[in-house]
Amino acid sequence: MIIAEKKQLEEIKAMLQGYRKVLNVGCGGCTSVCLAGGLKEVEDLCTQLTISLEGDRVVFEAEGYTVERQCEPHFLAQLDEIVKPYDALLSLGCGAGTQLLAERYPDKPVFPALNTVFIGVNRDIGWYEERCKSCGDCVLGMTGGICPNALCAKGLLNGPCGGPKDDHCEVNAEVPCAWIRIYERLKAQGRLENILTICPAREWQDQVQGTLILQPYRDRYAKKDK
Amino acid sequence: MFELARGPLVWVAATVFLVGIALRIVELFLLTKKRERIQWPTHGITTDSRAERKLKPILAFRHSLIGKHPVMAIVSGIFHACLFAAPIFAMGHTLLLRQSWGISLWSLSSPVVDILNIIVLLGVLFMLVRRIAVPRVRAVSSVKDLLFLFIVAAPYLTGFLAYHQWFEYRAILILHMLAGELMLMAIPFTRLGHMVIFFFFRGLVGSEHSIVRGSRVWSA
Amino acid sequence: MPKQDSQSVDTEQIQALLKKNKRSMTLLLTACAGCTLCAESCFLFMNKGKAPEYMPSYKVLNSLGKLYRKHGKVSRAELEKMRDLLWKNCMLCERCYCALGIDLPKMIAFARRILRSQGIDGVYPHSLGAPEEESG
Amino acid sequence: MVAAMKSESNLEKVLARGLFAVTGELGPPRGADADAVREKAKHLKGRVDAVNVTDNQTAMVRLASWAASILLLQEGLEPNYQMVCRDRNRIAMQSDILGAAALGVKTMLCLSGDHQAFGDHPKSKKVFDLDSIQLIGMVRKMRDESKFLSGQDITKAPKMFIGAVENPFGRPYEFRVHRLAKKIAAGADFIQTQCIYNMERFREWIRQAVDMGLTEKAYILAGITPMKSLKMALYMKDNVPGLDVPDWVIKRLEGVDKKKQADEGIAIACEQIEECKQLKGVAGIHLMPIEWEHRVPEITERAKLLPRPIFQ
Repeated sequence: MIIAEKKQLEEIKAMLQGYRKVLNVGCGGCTSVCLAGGLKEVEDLCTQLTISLEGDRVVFEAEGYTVERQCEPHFLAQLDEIVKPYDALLSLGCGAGTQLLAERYPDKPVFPALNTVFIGVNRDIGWYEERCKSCGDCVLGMTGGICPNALCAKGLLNGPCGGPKDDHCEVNAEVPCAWIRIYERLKAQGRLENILTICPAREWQDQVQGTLILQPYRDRYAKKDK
Repeated sequence: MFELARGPLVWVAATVFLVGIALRIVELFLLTKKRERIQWPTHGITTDSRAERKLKPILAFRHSLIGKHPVMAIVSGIFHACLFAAPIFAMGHTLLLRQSWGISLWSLSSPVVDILNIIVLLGVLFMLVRRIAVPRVRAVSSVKDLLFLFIVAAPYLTGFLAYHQWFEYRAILILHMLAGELMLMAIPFTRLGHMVIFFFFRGLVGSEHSIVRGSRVWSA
Repeated sequence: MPKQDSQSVDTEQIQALLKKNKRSMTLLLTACAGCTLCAESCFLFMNKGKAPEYMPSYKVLNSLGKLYRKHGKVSRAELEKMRDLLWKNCMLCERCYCALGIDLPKMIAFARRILRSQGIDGVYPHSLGAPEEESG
Repeated sequence: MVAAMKSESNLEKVLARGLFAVTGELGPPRGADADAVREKAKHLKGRVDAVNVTDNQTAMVRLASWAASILLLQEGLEPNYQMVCRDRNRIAMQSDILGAAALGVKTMLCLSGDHQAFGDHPKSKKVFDLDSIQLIGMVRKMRDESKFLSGQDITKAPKMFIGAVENPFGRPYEFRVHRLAKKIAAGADFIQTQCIYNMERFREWIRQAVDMGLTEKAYILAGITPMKSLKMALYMKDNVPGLDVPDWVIKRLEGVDKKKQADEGIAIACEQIEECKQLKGVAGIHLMPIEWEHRVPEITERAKLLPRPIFQ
C-alpha cells in the first residue's frame, strides 16, 4: 500500500494563501487505509483550516468530498459538478491521485495536503514500514523476500557492507541490517547459493516515466486511423 | 405466583445473568488472547505541529459521539444512565435488598425514581419511533428489534404502574418481577450484551477508535 | 478451489467456513444494536445520497449476518446480491466507526472470503474489473 | 613470479615479486589546496609502495581523489585512486576511470562508500548505481575486454591494478570470506582489509581465505592503524561501525603514561605487522595512520619495512 502522511497545517495554510473557497478531496484508497486521507481526515482538515484561518481573520470556506480512488478517472467524474464553485482543490490522495485531479481540472489550482512517503506495510494501527521502491525489476526471489533496494541504506545488491553494528544498519542503529537478514533467511532455507554468486549491475527500469499497457488490451488502444 | 416470582425465579434470573455475563467476559478474553505486537517502534514517530496541537481537542470533540450525533448521544446517554439508576436506587428495591440480605443501599426518593422511570420509557419511545420512522434505522431493523425494545420497556412500564398503583397492584407487581427477570436473563445472550462488548472493543482491543490504548487483537 | 461460473452453491463449504469463526462472528452480529451510528463514517454512504445500502452495518448484517442466520443455506441469487454489498458498496478501506467497537471491516472481509469460495468476487463481467460508475 | 602483469602498477610489481608490500593513505584536504597534498606526500615518499587517496571519506566533501592522485604522481608517488559508488553513476565512474588512467593512474580501489548521512551533506541524494562488487567487475571489463559496461568498445583500455576492501570483522562472520571470494571473482587483484586489532579473528579469516584458495588469486594486505591515544581506542571501539577493538588493546594503552600512549600504539602496530609478515596468505600491509602521515617514516622504520623496492 502507498503510505502518506499529512503535511503540517502551517505548510498547507501557506499554500492556500489567497484562496477563499477550497474543496478538500479525500481518497478512499491507500491514503484512507493509512489514516492520512480518508473521510475523517478530510473533515479534520476542513475543521482545522476553517478554525485556524478564522483566527487569522481570513475569509475562508472549506468543504470536503471523498472519492473512491483519486487515481482512477471514472471515480473522479463525480467531482466534475462539485468542484465548480471552488477556487482551489486540496488533495488528500497520494502524489499520483493529486496529479490526476490536477489533470482533470486544469483551470483549478490543486495542492497536496499529504506527503507520499513510501510503499509499505501496515505493522499495526498507525505504524507503517517501507518495503518497496517500485524499481520495476524485482529481486526478492534472489534475496529471500527482503528487498535490498528498499531496506539497505546503500541499496547494495552484493551486501552486506562492512559497517553493520550489532547486526544493525550503520546509518540507523534502530534498523536491522537488511543484508544480515537476507543472509540469515537464505541460510535457514538452504538457499545461500543465491548470494554466493555475483549479482550483476542492474538495468534500472525506473529512470523514465513508466507506462504499462497490458497485452490483452493492446488492440483497445491501437491507433484507429491505421 | 407471587411467591414463585419473588423467590426461586429471582435466583434463577440472577444466576443466569451473572453466569452468562461471566461466560461472555471469559469468551471475550479468550477471543482476544492474541497480542500481535511483537516489537515496539523505535523510530519514525511523527509529531504534531503547534497549530495542530492547539486544534486537537476540537477535533477530538468532533469525532466523539456527542460531536457527531449530538441528539443520539444525549438521548442515549441519559437513557442508559436512567436504565441503570432507576432499578438500582428505587426505594422498593433497596427495601427488598435490606429485608432479604441486610444490604443497605443508598436510595433515591420515589418521585425522582419515578422521573427516571419516565425518562427510560420516553427513551424507549424515542428508539421505537426512530426505528420505525428513520429509513436508515428501519433498513437494519426487524421485528426482533421491537421485541427487544419491549423486553427493555416492560419492567419499567410495570414498575411505573405499580408505583402509581394503577390497575390491579398485585398482578402488576407479578408482571413487574417477571419482566425484570426476563430482561436480566436476556442480557448475556442477546444484543443487550453490547453492555459487555462495548468495554472490550472500545477499550481492550486496539483499533483506530479505541477510547483507551488497547493492545489486544480480535482474532477472527 | 473456487468454482467458476457454476450455478450451484456448495452449502457444506459455506457452512465449514462459517463454523471457523462462528463464536467471534456471531458474538459481534448479535451485539449490533442497529443504531446506525456507523453510517456517517462511510464515505460511500455520504457520497451516495446517504442510501442505507451503503451503511456499514447494513452491509454486514445483510451479508455475513444473513449467512449465519440461514446457516449457510442460501441461493445463488442471494449470494449474487451480497456481491454488490461487499464489493460495489464497500471499498474495504477499514475506516468504519462503530460505537460499540464492532470490527466491521473484518466481518466484510470474512464475508468476501465466503463468497470467493463460491466463485463470486469483485470482478464484474460487464466491466474492466471496477464497479460500474453511477451517474449523479 | 612469472605471471603476466595486468598493469604498470608499482604495487603490482612489488606484490608480483613476492615482496611484502606496504601501502599508505592520504586524505585530500577540504580546500583547493595542492600544497597540503604535497606536504602530506612528503612523509610517505620512499616509505610506501602506493598511497590510497580517499574519495570524500565519511561523505565529507574533499578535494577530488583523482586530482589528489595526479598531485601524488607529480611528487613521484604511486597513487591508489579510490572510487566510491555513493556519488557517481556508471557513466561518471567510467569517465573518471578513463581520465585517471590517461593521466597515469595505474592502481585503483573500489568501495561502496560511507552513506551520506555521516557526512556534511546528510540529505544529499545517494547514487549507488553500482555497488562495490559491480564496480570491480566493471573496471575489470574495461581493462581486460576493453569494453564499457554497456558492451561497447573502448578505444584505449585503462590498465588498472584493481583493489577492493573487505572487513573480516563485519557480521555475519562466516559470510565475510564468501564476500571476499565474490570480490575476487569480480576481478579484484588485491584486497585491503579494515583496520585489524582482533588478530585472532583475522587469523581465522585469512585461514579460511587460504583454504578456499583465494590468496592464490589475489593479494591480501592487512589494514593497520596505530592507536594515537587511549581516547582514540575507546572512540573506535564504541563508535566506528564494523571495527573490533579487543580489550587487550585498551588495557595496554591504559597501562602506560598518557604521554607514552602514542608510542605504545605504534609498538602494538609493529607487533601486528611482524605477525602479518609471518602469516600465510598475507601479502603486505595497508598502513592507515589517521591524520598521522608525519609519523609514517617512524612507524615504517620501527616495523623494519624499509627500504622500499624501486623499479626502473
